Amino acid sequence: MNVLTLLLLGPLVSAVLIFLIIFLFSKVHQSVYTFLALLGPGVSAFLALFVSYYSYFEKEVFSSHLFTWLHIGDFVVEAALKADALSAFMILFVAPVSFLIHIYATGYMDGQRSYGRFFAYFNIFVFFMLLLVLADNPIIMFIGWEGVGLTSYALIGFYYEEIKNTYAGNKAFILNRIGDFGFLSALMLLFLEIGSGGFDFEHIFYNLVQIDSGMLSLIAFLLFVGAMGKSAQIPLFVWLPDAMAGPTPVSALIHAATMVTAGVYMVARFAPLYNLTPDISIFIAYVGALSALFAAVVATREYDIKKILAYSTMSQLGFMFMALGVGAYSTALFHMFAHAFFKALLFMAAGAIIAAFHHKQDIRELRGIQAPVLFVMMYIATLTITAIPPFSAFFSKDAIMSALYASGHVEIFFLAFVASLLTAFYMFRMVFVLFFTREKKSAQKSGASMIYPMAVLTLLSIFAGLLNFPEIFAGELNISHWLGLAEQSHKVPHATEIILMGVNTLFIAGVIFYTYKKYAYTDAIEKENETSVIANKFYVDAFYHQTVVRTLQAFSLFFDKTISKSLIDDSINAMAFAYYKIGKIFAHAENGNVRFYALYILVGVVSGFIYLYFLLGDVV
Amino acid sequence: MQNEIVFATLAIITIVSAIIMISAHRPIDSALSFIVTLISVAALFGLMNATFLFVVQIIIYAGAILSLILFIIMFLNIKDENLPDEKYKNRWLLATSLILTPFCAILINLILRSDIALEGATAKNFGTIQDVGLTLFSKWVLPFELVSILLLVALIGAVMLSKRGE
Amino acid sequence: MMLKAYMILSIILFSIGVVGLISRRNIIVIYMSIELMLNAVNLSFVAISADLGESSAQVISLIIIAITASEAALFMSLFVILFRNKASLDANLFDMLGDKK
Amino acid sequence: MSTLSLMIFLPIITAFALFVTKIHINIVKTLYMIVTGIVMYLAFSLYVAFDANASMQFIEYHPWIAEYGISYHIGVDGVSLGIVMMNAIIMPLVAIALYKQRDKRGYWINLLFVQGGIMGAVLSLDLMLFYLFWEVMLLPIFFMIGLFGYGNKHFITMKFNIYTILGSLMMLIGILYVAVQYKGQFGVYSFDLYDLKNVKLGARESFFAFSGFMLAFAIKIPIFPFHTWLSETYRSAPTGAVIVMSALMAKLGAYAIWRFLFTLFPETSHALAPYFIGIGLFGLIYFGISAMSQSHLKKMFALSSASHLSLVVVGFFIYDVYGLVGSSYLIVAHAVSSTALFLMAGMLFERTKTYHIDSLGGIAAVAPKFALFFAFFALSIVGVPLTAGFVAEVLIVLGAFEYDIYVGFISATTILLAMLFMFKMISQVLYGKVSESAKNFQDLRLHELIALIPLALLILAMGIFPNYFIKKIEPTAKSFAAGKEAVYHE
Repeated sequence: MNVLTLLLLGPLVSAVLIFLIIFLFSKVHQSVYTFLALLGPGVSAFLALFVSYYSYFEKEVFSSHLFTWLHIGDFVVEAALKADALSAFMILFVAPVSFLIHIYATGYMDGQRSYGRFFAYFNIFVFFMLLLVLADNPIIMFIGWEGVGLTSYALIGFYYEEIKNTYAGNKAFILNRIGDFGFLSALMLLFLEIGSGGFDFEHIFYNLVQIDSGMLSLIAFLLFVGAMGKSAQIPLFVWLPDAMAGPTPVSALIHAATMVTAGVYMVARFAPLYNLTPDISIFIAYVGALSALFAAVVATREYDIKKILAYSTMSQLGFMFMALGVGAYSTALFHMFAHAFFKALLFMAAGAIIAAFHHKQDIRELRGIQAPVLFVMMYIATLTITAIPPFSAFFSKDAIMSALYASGHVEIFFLAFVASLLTAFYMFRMVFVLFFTREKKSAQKSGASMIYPMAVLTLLSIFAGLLNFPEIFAGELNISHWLGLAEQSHKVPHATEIILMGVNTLFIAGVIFYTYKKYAYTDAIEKENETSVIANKFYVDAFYHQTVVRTLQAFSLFFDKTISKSLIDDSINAMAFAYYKIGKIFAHAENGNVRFYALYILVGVVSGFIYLYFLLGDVV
Repeated sequence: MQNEIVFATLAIITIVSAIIMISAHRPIDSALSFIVTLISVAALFGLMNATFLFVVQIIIYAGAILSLILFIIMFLNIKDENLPDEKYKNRWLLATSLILTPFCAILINLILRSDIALEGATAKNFGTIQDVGLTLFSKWVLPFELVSILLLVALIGAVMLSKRGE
Repeated sequence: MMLKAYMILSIILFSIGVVGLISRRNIIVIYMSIELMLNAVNLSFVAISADLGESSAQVISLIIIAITASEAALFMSLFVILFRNKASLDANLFDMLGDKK
Repeated sequence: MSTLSLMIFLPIITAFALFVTKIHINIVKTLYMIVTGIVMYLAFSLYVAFDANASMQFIEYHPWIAEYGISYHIGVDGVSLGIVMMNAIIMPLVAIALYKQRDKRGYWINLLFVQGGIMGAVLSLDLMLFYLFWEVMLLPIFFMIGLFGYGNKHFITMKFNIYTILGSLMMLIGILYVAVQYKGQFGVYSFDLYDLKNVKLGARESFFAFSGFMLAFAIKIPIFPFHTWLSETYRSAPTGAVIVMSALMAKLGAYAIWRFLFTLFPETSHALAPYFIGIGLFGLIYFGISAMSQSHLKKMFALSSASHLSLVVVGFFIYDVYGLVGSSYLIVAHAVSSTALFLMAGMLFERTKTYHIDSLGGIAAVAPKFALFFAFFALSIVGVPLTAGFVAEVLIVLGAFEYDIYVGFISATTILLAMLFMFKMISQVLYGKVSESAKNFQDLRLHELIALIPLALLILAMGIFPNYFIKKIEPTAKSFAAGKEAVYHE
């Protein structure tokens, strides 16, 4: 069996088996589920490493043709998989991180009622994610794309007894689908323009030049709308904070490491297209910058530990899009790579804290937690995300900053700079509030199945940067060479780069110091104003609710009650009623009285007479 | 000239009495004025030399049928409360007359415009019993016999109807 | 002969008969209106007959009168029955053809 | 007797036989199962024998009323094959699912009758024959709602029937008009579709005849603004009748547009296509938004069906291969999904005695299997990937984009609209706190599972391996599209 096929189907088979067991047997020992749940992703992770290894060292391209999905006229969609460098790079972290989070989840979900169901969904999610990454043509990619949205819906609403959670799931899927609307439209247009020449990625990129620039911009824009939805960028971001309603492993896997990065992957995948549309690319950069800044600002007044992390995810995704926008694709992907590890780690640590504290999530209630291992891991992850050398994100974020600087869009660079300072502020705010307190609370110990994956991720967060060591540190930018994307290289002199790094790091250190003064061992957090504009997230949710939701409801009522009921149905009924009334009038005339009948005859005869007279009057 | 004057008088009497007949409230008044109408129609027959019909009209109509009506009216002992309450009688009469006016007008107009008056010579024995009798028993024997059957049937029917009511 | 005059008179009488027939609710008057209409027709027949010097029309009139007589007999018995049943001469009471009852 | 005739007349004759004899209800049900089973077997053998490279096949022709050129002329092609299969598959499954609930002989007899009627209408290639079956399939619905319905059923069934019969009458006038014109031009009467398409009509005449037909189909589908009978009727109708109406009869209306209107009046259809695409798109959005404020489960599904059928109409009027194949596919996909959903709504009602979304909730906690299936079918209506609806929607949207880019964008909103209400409904019905009415909710019984699992598998199979199914439709669409070229370039 083909490697890729096996890699893809592993999680699916696991999921199907779990579903069957749930369906057929009422009581099964939890270990059966655990075994099945880990089997599929385990195989996938192993094969992913294998594939990446060969891709990286041997430049091997794996591919697998499953079957012809659709063949009508020119519209040929092959269900085919292909692991070129980009895909291999993606699965390099998607599959192993998924596997690690699965292990973590076996500890986190231990003993919960819907243990099996959870892992069934989880495995289906991994399947769709792999399909999205490995697909060789955009339609199959779209299937994976929608599939991850769907499973994330199921997982966000996993604790369905609380209906708010399912609404959060609905919100996520609806906003994702707005993005999908753009994505699908873009694909259709793309097909109509060049689809007859083959609709896999290779042929598409080969034929791109045939499209005129206006249409190309439209397609690029619509594709990016899809990415906005999936990667929670302005204006389609509101689902991501709410999506934290799901179990923490879900947040770690879906809303940090994999699904939300799909948008970045997609833009990178369509790099040849975006290279032809500089306007849209810059637009992407702006959206990314605004999203990064917005999320960072909102996170400074957030108290829910998971929501802080959610906003930080959005912010980091903004950084990636900035890089994509200026054409530094591999830099963005590198940041995504690093992000997958440290963000998963952050979520897992947060989840461990939450689990240890009876599922409280407010950092003010979680203050003073005593968990040295968690503290160390979280501290390292926080240092990573704030881009302190020598952790991995330092290299990736620095690469982004210098790319932005080099691209000449100073305003974007400035926004990114502010956002990165704010990142330091809110992340350390969280850490200081959680751990740096006078009174201490003891917590339950986290299980081994939770700690070990986190340990692995901690190591990866620290050392992942080595993979794309920049040139100034005598690195070789291995990822860039491996991926070989058509980049617009913005090179800055080494001196400038070093100055940038230094200034950046200094400012960040300053911010950390300020944060320490403000939050560590103080109760500043208790005094913060919860009614400010920032704490209310700039009223974006309320605005959407008022404009979109209310409008739709009003329209719905208007259509249903006014137009359908009053206007159309009532007029149809009125027609029937009018017949009834007219019938009544005639029935009244037919009163059984012969002399009335005579009257009608008379009227008829007289009218006939008059008519005939005037008709024939001249003749007679 | 003399004929014209007589005709005009009779015509006016006929019309007036007919109008009284249809507009009188009580049936007895109607019946009495109807007798006047019938007799003047009979007189008009006479004016046209249809002497036999003149006689028949007076005997059968004015004599037999009208007396039958009067007899019934008295027999039934009709009181005012038995009469229909014709509140809108006059309006009805007016409305129907209005409806009929064009009908009349058109017919009269057509007659005036037509050339039907042949003014042919009237035979000497026109309208006499002999004349009518000859025609009746030569050309019209079969209808005549049928009428007799009809009369018989009507007789039996009348008897049966009255009987069933009891 | 003044055929046209007779014809016009006949029309007027006929119309009066129709008016009576339709407007009145008293069945005896209705009956008499019908008789009036028949008389009007008779009048026109006789007038034409006199005008043409042809007596066939008079025979028809005769037959009409005979029919009227038989009709009168039936009508009278009908009056009796109806009056006995409803104690009224109102034609509106006899509306069994309608769908109201 | 050939397969097709057998599929038409076996149910009808059985229904008659059951109608005149008075036998025990269990025997009636068993006979129903046997007959629908045979029909299903025949349908599968037809599917296997169907030549994927040809368009119209299994043609059967017998003169019937030769004097007026009315003949018994039936045949099947790729598009009608889908509806035939649906009809054959759904009927026995409905019976399995409702096996315990319905103990009236009339219910089953009517269902058999309607199955034959629909088969006949789908397969007939003679306009008179078509009209006959079109009316035949209506009557059982009349009786089913009148006898076994809920609420204000007498008024509603009268309204529905008068409404649809009015439409049919217009169609009859159209049929007769075209036939008379044929007589005038060719000297003999004929009601055969392939004869009548040679009739040359002026633009005005053609328009009026077209309108007559279209009115009948528009009411049956229904497209805006002929939809107002829909929600009330679905609400009052018993489950079996709703399934027949939404899954089969409404589809038949859309199918008939393609089969008859496009064949008889190609120029007029083409000239009017923009208007109908507009109406269809408007209906798509209108019904989708209307459904959002519904609190009655069946009314919501009714409007959702209407929304999807508007999309089918758009697909047909787009007039190309993608639109046609997509619409045909959507007909089948939606038939399966809506059958399952209405069945489950019926089960829901049977258990909780309510259709009101507000008074439901928390079913997932007490009946996980029910919740799983319910959510799955609702999602398949929404058209998520790996379900059949997704394939169909992609194709229709593709066709729409090819037709016009704005039409494409509007039809792409279909992936948004359905989910807006479906997801809210799912949340309120399945999730949240366990409501009073759902406390003693019994999970799916075995016979219900037996009915639902094939439908679910079919949806998945059609979503994952669409090519296998579409191969059967494609030649028909191709030959049609070739005809379209001729029309375009005349």
